[in-house]
Amino acid sequence: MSTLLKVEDLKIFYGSIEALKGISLEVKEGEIVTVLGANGAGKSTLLRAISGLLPIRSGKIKLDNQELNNVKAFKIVMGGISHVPEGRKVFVTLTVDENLNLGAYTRRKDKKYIKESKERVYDLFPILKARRNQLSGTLSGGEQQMLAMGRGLMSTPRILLLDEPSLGLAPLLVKQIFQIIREINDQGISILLVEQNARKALSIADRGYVLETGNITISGLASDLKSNKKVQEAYLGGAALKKRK
Amino acid sequence: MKLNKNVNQKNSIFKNWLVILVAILFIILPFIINAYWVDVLFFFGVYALLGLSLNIVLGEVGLFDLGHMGFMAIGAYTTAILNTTFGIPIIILLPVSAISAGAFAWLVCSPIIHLRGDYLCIVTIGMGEIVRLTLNNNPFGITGGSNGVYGIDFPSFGSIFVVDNSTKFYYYIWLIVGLTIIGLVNLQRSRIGRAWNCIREDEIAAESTGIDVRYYKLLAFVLGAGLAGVAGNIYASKLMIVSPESFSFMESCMLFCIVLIGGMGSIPGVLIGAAAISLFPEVFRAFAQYRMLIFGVAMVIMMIFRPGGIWPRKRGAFEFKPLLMKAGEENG
Amino acid sequence: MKIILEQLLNGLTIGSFYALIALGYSMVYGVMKLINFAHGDLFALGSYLGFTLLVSGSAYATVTFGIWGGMIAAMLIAAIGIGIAGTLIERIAYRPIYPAGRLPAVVSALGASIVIQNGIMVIWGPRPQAYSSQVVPSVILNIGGIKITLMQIVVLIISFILMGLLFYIIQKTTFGAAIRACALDRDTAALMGINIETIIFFIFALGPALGGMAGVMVGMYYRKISFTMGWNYGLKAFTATILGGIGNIPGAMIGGLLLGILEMLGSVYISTAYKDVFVFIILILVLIFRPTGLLGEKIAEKV
Amino acid sequence: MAKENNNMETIIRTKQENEGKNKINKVVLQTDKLTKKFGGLIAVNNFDLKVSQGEISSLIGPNGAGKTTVFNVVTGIYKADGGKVLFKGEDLAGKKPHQIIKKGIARTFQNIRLFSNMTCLENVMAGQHCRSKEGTWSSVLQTPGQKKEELEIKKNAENRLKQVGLWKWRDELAKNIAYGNQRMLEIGRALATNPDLLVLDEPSSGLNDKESEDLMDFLKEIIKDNLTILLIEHDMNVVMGISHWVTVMDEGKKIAEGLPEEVYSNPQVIEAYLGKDEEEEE
Repeated sequence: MSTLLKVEDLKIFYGSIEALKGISLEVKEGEIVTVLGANGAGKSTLLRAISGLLPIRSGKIKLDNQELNNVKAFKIVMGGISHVPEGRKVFVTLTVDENLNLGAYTRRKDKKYIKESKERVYDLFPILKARRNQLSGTLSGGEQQMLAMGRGLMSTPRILLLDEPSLGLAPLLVKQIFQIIREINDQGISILLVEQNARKALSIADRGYVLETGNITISGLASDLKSNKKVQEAYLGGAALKKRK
Repeated sequence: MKLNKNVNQKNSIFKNWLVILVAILFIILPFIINAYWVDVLFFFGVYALLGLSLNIVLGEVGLFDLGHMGFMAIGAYTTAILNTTFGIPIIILLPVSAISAGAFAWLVCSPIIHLRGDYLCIVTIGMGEIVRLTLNNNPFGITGGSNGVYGIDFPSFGSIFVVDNSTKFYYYIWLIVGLTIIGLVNLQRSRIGRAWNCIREDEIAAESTGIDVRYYKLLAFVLGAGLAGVAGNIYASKLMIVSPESFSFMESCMLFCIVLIGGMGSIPGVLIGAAAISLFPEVFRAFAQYRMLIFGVAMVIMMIFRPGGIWPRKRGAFEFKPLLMKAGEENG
Repeated sequence: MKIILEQLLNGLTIGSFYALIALGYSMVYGVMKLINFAHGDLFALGSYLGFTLLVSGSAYATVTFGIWGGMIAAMLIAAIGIGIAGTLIERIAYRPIYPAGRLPAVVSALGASIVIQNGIMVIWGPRPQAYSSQVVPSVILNIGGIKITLMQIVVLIISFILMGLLFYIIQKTTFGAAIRACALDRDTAALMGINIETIIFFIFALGPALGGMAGVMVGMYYRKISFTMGWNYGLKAFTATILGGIGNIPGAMIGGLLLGILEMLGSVYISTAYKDVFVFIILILVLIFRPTGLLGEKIAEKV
Repeated sequence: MAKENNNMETIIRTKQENEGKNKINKVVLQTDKLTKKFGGLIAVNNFDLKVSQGEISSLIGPNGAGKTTVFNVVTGIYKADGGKVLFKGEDLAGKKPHQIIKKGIARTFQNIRLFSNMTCLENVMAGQHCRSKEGTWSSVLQTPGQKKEELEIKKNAENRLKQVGLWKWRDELAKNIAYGNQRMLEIGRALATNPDLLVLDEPSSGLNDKESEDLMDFLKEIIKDNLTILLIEHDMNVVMGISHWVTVMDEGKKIAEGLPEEVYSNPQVIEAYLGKDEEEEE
């Protein structure tokens, strides 16, 4: 498998705050890679930097060995990276259909492509077809998540960046969403998944990284991470409790 | 980060000298320049007073008020009407104008004070326009329509001292401006001024820090309007006539620019802004019809190169020393 | 009854001017959160451009294309010219200031407005200019006892075509959806592959272009234009924008038309002198009860 | 799961916590069936919370659980759609934030909300606003009383600034100091209102390990001053490290509460945080 996306020693600053302190990771063709970490660890920052929304202080981001530093966000989409942002961020006053159309904005002139692409999305998320003329703000949280993912798939990306797809969803829906992520991956789309729901994410991922306050502290195969006590500690603060005792 | 207390203290001493120097300059100016320029400087003073009054609302609290001339109009017409019909002396009408303008502000702003940014902005524009149009329509035959009210007296302190020429008016307005500045500097250095600035910085944080946001916003409007009313009183007695076109939307926009060109919430900034707005057209009089064109270009260039204003307010240690406090009192 | 209908028609005509201008304010505000104070003056500039093409400068457009053809030609040229002027203003007066926040942009916009207004005065002179009746046919039609001028019909038809067209672009096309998406959330819009700069260029060209066309029509309808007209119309149109809910395209149209009708009804039932007072009072009342205008979104700040 | 509904249990629990101190703590803040809706979404659902005097209580739960909404209702930014908030036995319904702070509840925000263009000292002085009273005219005229009060405000603010360790930044604009310092400044501003209850919304987010440790020490120190703390926190190291009592929230409801150890090993909590284990489920 060849490397599709590569991040090398990436540093990102918000003003004077260092949000990412030089992290490196890679996603190979066809892989599901997950980045775990608590709130504020810098997970969303990583994804926003990859899709060109944040200026890069130092380090490199490469897609197929082509550097993405300082490439404008809309060109990165054309390159085959699609980013489903945290909190879904559907365009609430637009209909479901319009949201999906915007997902394929870079190829908006190709009516045939859009039609086919939409069919593919409807296959994955049949509920969207039923709701296609509804304002997306009136959808439930789970439906909005599906719309956001469907919108991200409209451009037929090579790699899909998913930011906390399980956020605020009921357990049953989370299960469904993760199944769909697997299905998307089966279609040959690589996935970089950022999650707080560590167990779920590790159950579908090939490999994983744990991000803590801007640094990658643990990385490895998903199956190894799953049984790693350190991951649990990183999440539930076991270390501090032990120290207190 | 530069953090040197000495620098601040030096700055403070320097500023005091500057203040005294400027004050002396203002006192001797009428002896140097001709009557025409004394008049120009009088109007500079009026603009300065208006700028200071708008600065409370816009600069200190960050509320978009583009109808501020309406408050001045209320003050000016209060003076004009009460003076010409009942013969009440101008000097008594000075506080009356302030109170009527302030009361008007309280009445009209109470229901709309919760509006945000641009919505508040259009409401203040509307308010200013309502005032101007109403005055223009001569309601109950008291405002004289578009001709306005004329025959207003000069301010007089009994029969001893009458403000009746350009030089006297010059000293009169700048005395008021001077007193206003002292009052406003004191306010800036009080919990009131701090509360205003907090609201400007972050309304929700201000409310959660224990500041009654609604009350302090209204207070700013009422005080600002009151000061504008004072300006209206002086303006009316100087011109001896008030008419609606003096209080147009365009004038309100100019006041807005005074505050922003000088620097939001900065008192020296307001003076500089007022000087720019009132002196610029005079200085460029030779360019006749091009002067406003140049003026507009200057505004754009100003904002590109100094978006924070010419003399933005600086904050530091010296700010907290109350203006008239003895040196020994500090640090207790 | 007839008088009411005639007044309604008058109000609708004026209202469609307001609506066309208001669209420019609203589009720019929607995406940039900036009140383009120079917009009213761009409208006035359009009016003067039309005047040059149709009346002075040997009435080039009228001579070449005839009365109606000349009118269409003048409107198209005004649209293009003012569109370019609009984008130029964005480049020169606004773009360098975006990072500094919103307030400096207000001053810069006022500066740009003064420049255009006085530019018009320098070029065309300070006195109001008049259209002669040869350029604009003054035909009064009588439909079922209701008097309506030919010009009024023309204005209404063109305005509604323009508004319909814009409505179609903004509400029905993917490009329009992209504009609305940018207004909602610029970052996420960029993630869709939308080039924000194209959108900014478009709104600063299209808004003023509509205003320029309205300017030509206002000139022909009233037959008299002055260099200060930008402020009066601009203020009214801005009021209409807020009335409808700023940033909302259908809101701007409804706000404009409503404002025109209110103004006319006010002048009939209250008094001509107080019609503007009436309009502003209605605006304030609307905002007291609907703080973000008739069709505006409720803004809930996340804490 | 420790479900606590009566005062007896509170007393027993606090007794355990304050071994030897021989002090019985009373409930200072209590929410009773608190409900808050946004449109159709129920953000907080019949939520009961108790915060005991002199303790650090933590409210935890996954993202979107409704924790911050609870804070916003308690501090008066949102109005409750149902239920009550009782502070020292008094119903806070209909009170505005500035009135609530006067009663003694001060707060900080998830995304630090400072007065960025004011100095650090001014920020803390602003906190004293609700404890001072001089009006407009005395300020304009700078009466002796006003001068005295202003010096008092300044002195108190300086002490608070020293307490949070930011004395040397007193004249620097709040926006110019480091992120960790901004967090502390916000806490200093809240403390300057002389609160009985300090409500902190994710105080450690964005801090590094050292700063988090310092923060924990600081919080442990200030509660000795007869202060109560209610905390929302994602960093479990902080929660487990300093809390006396932990309440867990998910989807607007309380799913567990208890001593930190109890919560740490509670399967429902683990599930809310780590998700259900596939194997266990199937």
